[in-house]
Amino acid sequence: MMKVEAIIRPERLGATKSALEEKGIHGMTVTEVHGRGEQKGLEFTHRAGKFRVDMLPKVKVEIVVKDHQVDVVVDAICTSARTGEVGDGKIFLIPVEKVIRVRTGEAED
Amino acid sequence: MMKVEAIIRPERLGATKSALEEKGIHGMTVTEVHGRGEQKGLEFTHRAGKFRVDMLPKVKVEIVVKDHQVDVVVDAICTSARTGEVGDGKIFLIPVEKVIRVRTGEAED
Amino acid sequence: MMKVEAIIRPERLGATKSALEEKGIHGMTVTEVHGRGEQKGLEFTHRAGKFRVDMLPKVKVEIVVKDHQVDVVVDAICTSARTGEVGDGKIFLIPVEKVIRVRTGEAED
Amino acid sequence: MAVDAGNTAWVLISAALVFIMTPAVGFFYGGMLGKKNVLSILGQTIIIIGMVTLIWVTVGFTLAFGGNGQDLIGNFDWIMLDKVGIEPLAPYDFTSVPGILFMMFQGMFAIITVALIIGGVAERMKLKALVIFLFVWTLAIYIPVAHWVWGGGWIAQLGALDFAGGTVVHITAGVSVLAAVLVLGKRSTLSNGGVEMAHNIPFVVLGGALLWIGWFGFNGGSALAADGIAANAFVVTMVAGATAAVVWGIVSWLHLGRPGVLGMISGAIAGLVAITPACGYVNVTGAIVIGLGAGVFCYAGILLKKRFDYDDALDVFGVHGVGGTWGAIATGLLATGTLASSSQGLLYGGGFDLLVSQLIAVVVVYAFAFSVTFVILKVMKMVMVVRVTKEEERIGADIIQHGENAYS
Amino acid sequence: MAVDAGNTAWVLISAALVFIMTPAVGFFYGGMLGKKNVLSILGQTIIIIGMVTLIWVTVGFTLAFGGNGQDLIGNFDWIMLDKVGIEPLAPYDFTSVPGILFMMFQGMFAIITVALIIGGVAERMKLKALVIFLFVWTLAIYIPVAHWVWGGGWIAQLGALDFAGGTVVHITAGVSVLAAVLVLGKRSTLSNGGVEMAHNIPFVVLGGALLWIGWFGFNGGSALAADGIAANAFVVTMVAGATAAVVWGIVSWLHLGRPGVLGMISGAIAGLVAITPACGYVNVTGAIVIGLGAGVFCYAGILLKKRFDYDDALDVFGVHGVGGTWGAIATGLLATGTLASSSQGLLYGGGFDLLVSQLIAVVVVYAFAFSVTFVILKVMKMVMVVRVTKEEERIGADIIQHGENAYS
Amino acid sequence: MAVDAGNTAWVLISAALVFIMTPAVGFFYGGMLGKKNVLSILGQTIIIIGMVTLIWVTVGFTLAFGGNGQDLIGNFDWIMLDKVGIEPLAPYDFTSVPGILFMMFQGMFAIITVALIIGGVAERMKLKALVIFLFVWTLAIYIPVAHWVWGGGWIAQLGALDFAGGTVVHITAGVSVLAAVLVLGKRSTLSNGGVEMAHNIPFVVLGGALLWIGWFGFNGGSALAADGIAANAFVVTMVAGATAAVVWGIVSWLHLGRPGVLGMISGAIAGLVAITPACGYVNVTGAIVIGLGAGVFCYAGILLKKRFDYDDALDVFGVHGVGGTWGAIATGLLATGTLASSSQGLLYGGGFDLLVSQLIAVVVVYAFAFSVTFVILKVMKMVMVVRVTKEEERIGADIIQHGENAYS
Ligand SMILES: Nc1ncnc2c1ncn2[C@@H]1O[C@H](COP(=O)(O)OP(=O)(O)O)[C@@H](O)[C@H]1O
Ligand SMILES: Nc1ncnc2c1ncn2[C@@H]1O[C@H](COP(=O)(O)OP(=O)(O)O)[C@@H](O)[C@H]1O
Ligand SMILES: Nc1ncnc2c1ncn2[C@@H]1O[C@H](COP(=O)(O)OP(=O)(O)O)[C@@H](O)[C@H]1O
Repeated sequence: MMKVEAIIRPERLGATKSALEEKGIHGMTVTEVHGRGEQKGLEFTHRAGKFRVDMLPKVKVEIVVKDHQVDVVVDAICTSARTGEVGDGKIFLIPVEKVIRVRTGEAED
Repeated sequence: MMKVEAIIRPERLGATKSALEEKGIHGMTVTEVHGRGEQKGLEFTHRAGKFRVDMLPKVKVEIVVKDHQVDVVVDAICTSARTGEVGDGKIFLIPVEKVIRVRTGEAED
Repeated sequence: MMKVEAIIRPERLGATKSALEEKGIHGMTVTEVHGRGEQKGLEFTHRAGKFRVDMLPKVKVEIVVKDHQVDVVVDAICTSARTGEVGDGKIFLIPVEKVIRVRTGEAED
Repeated sequence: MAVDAGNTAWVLISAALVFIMTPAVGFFYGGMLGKKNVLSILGQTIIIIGMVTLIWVTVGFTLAFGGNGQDLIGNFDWIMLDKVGIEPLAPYDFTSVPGILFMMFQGMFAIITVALIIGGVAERMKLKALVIFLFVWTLAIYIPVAHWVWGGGWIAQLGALDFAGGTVVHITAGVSVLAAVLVLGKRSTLSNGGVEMAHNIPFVVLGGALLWIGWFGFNGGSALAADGIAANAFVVTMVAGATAAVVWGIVSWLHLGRPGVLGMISGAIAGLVAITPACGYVNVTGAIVIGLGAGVFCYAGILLKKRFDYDDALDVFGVHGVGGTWGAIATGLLATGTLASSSQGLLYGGGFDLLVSQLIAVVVVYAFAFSVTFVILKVMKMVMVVRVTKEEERIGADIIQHGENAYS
Repeated sequence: MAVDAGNTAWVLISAALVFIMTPAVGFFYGGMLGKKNVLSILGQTIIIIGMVTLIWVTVGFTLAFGGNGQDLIGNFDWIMLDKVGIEPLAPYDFTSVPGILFMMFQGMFAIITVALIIGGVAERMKLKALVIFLFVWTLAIYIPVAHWVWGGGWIAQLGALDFAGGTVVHITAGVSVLAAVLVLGKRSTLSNGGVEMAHNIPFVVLGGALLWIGWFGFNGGSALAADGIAANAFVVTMVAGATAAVVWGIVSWLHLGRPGVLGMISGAIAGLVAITPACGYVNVTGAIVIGLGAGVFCYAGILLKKRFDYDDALDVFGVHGVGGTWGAIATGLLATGTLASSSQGLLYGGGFDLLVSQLIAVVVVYAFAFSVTFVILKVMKMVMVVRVTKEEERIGADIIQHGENAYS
Repeated sequence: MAVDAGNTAWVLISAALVFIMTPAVGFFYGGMLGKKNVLSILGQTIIIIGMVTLIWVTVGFTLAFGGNGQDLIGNFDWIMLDKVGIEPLAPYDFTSVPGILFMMFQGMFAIITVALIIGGVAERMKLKALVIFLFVWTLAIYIPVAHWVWGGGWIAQLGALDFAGGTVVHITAGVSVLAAVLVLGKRSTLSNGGVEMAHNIPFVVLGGALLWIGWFGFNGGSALAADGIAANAFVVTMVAGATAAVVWGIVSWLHLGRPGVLGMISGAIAGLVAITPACGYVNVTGAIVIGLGAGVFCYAGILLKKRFDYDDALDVFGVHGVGGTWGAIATGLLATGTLASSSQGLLYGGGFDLLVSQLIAVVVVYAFAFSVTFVILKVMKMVMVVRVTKEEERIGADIIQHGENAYS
């Protein structure tokens, strides 16, 4: 199994969920995170001036799938989460040794 | 070492912590997440109607342990976090190459 | 590639970011978490008494880097996030199979 | 009449209480939205306070309250508050409060009415377009209708009753939102079937609680004196709000199996809306009936939205439009004739006279508010960009329009 | 006496200030709970506002304030507010405010008293059971005690003093919570040794601040006139709250090494509770003494809970029970005899008379509130399910009872 | 003069409104800080309410308002409120409100003034040092200046006007912050270039809204009667706040491309500050001018901080110092001579007399507040530890000083 860990823009989460659903991928875990990368932050207004925030709100989507589904998932995310501007995010593929379902205790490798 | 990454119901966190403690497992990191899986969401009330939320609050518990402790941890979580209803969650086992303690800089594989 | 996953004190995040920047490491993802380990919690005041909270606020910093950069990153974090008191945190090294950039779809192993 | 300290004290504090209703609406609405749009609502309430105050002290007050007796609109006698001073102001000097205070008390009503609208059109208009729309709306709709009802215009002459603004405030706002959302269209996030949970229900309750206390000034202060009429208005306000909150809870318990907190506080607001036109004329029994009707009708009013598939984001029509209408009609049914007016409602032996006047006022204001709002926005759409882009909608108004995040 | 505008203005605004105390309690309590139970508290405050208002205007007011001179309970002369109108209402017409306003001002006290209880029994009762309990409690405990003290009942005849409700409001609520938690038992989450941090201390401070401003109407308005007695009540209220906040901070600094913010705002509330019965009778020196005692005794009152191991979730007994008791006794010590009553306290030369009357009133109300609450809940437990399940407790009342999340 | 119910009602409620401004400042400031320092601000407001109340009723009131006619400081005639009772208090008995209420209304001003300071020195002082500093500050700066202006001291004799506290409240607080941050130095987190986002802008707006409603009592209540002057003060307060909010929005739109919500609410506060000294003397036209100036000058005042690189955390000097100064000067320009004083401003035909008096008052109070604050803190630094450590600064005052987390 593989964990597909995608850091994307919060406003693209809805589209990404839909795109995955179309591919039959339903299970996922979402975390609110802050990140920075190539994107050099965003300007915010203060009472009388601007300031730059370098850590921007992102959303981490974690999807654990069988190895053969990885490409489908990655493609779906890339297409749906993309805006083409810097800051679209990254996907990390992390090997998972085993998955256990808490309700039943059954395991899958 | 192995990272045991469990996504469980928030209301089972207390019981899970106790169960792990009984097995002598103390260190852990907890994150508030939202997830979906088999569980088809939950109905919430609105002013005048209901709506379904498909991403439900879950808690992610991460415990990094030596390989031989993994089974104990998984068992403890499965038993303590289980309600038997859909939505109990998943455990992912992820290999960890090395663990470093920030305070001392010492490493453990 | 390797994911360096560091759990550190929130108040050391600023210093850690600076230290990494000095080493040319810019990309990272940060999550607010709660954790416990050797540190036996902290005492808080209530209206008329104290209570102990065993899960303390920590910050998880995730940095995915090429394998040869891992040591630099680990060193930078250890030095900058250290206070020498219990509770400084842990760093976990987790293998990453592939990294994909959402904006372009290009992958790196 | 000379200035009376007791009455002035009450109108002073009532004006302050009505003031707080506008930020309160900001919390009531803002809490119901997602957390990326809450600041935009709060910011709009501040802008409205500023803009409408300036309109009011320059030309608004004189156009609404000047020329008492003229059918359609006031005059410029009091432009820039000329002659409006610290003495009671004829022909409103029955109030025994300083003219400038009478002016400001009425101005607070203009502000809150405009603020009600932003909940309906939320999450889709460009800030600049919204400000222009509300500016024109104040002049073209609020001020004329205020004149008709309170400035001695044709509705006042007709004998229709509206103690504290069922028609002037709630119907104008509610119906205009209906017209506006038809012109503007739905939010794109909504069209995708996205449902957004209220991001902070405690803020909704906070806003609702502040609205409720503000309403005591709104309705009680409309007596313009600290007398028995003010006391009666205060009490029936309390009773109608309380009744409607309970009724809403029961209705949703029956309908959904559970009473939501968001629902019950909305029910309270519905009851407060409905009692507004009636509070100078009905007794506590009347207030219970009005609260009961408000709970049922406004609940149904919100369901209308799904049925007819328009996007009145925070149900300004469902709560204020429907509630204001019910209150205006109920006044024609339940006015006792022994309080602030001798006109009696149908159920109190007054026959159909009052009821018919009430209905005429309601129908004409519906038609007026709807059509003028429709035209304003249609014209605006032709000459400027009125809506934000889909991408901006997704990112949220707080970042896009204000460059701020509510929480960090 | 004819209606006086100045006094009416003050009682109108005081009634509004007491109104806001109920949502304020919601924030004060709700912020102290975890975030999965905050809405349930806020929702309960709305339900209580609705339910108690309806009880009050139908039978409550007449049972509490009717039949002045009857020992134990009022009569039905003013049922459905019959004869309660916009003129002052004999025999309460010394107040020179409209009868209907006097009725509502007193009704606000009933509401807030009932709302105090929910903090003690929080996080364990089924909503339906809670509503039934509070309904019966209002009729069986609040209304009789209000009659005894303010409606010309036996405590009034005895000569015991309770200006704004130390006995009627705070002791009844505090003692009833003690009885209730004994019958209900502890929260299961608590029995597991779980400690829950306050989820939003700023909300606690917000609630506390709104309570404080509301208390000016509660105590000051109880003069039922805008006169020197009202002014004195206002000032001693401020001073007692201020003193107790500081004292609490110092006590916890000595005890814990740090003054908590939760503690200091609770200290302020303790001081406000304690001054309530006394505020029409004591001067500023008395207020400082009362504040000092409140800070110390209520701090100790909270520690009692650990000692005796009952689960009064938000310390309603520790703060309101203990504070109200101290205030009632302190009135017997510190009444100057020169303000709203000529009875002097022990330390002002009045001998033991007043003190003994105060003690009798306190003891009887303790016994009455405790035993009646105990019986009500014991009976309820026999005929219906009163508590939520452990699983529901863990999931939290917001989802279980209301189907809502406070934040998203 | 005998006690008048109408005037007393208004001053009672005004005192309550000024009271709420102190917790309101807590939310206004606390929301602007990071979430690890919000409780410390809220806690400090509670401590200040407690401490200043106790100072005021013991020695503060008599030192500020006693000895009317003495140039520099009052006397001890009313120590422990001796002779201050429920009758009007000579020589302030023109107010027809109970002496004890006059005392408390003035006391509320002392509290809020001290509370303003904490926003400037936020996030760096040890709590114990802060409390000592504010204690001394109240006695050494607030009380003398209040005497000079309102207690019949030399500024009053000079003929300078300060209706509700531009000099006494806003200039003393703003200038003292300037001196304090020079002595204390910058926050270490700031020196590292760290910018902290406001953690809860809705709280800032909530605080701002409560400040605004409080200001109606602050300015309107300063008439000490419910009369035309109070009404005028109320109205110009509204207009100046509204104007400055809009102007700030426009300025930041021009400057930054977007109007921030934090900015607009700050603009409102700036306008309210600036109208404070003037509100008894100027008309609505004057208020618009003052609001306009406030929006521009205070915006610039905040920019000063960057230019001169001092760390006035929440711009107490930029908003209160600059706004108060502008208001004091504007009074010398715009006083009509037809309201609470017959002195006319330069633009209303009064020549330079008033303007010069205003300038003298401003300059002397600047020098006094700055130098005394400077000395107090310099001395404190020599005898005790005044600042927290860098590590404590990073962890945040909530945990370090109070052992609490605001949210969980
Ligand atoms: N090396 C990295 N390690 C961990 N997270 C990263 C890394 N690089 C980027 N990210 C995450 O991805 C997000 C988007 O990255 P960014 O470089 O801004 O986008 P893009 O790749 O489109 O230029 C960042 O905000 C951060 O959360
Ligand atoms: N494939 C997956 N990838 C990542 N997280 C998942 C996946 N499947 C389930 N989860 C997480 O586990 C939680 C519980 O899963 P669910 O399928 O509802 O429970 P159950 O396994 O008891 O039926 C989900 O809310 C989600 O957070
Ligand atoms: N075995 C573990 N698995 C997961 N997280 C851990 C583990 N041990 C420690 N942590 C995380 O690291 C944080 C710091 O650990 P702690 O043991 O208190 O520090 P130190 O190593 O300096 O003594 C904890 O709060 C927790 O979040």
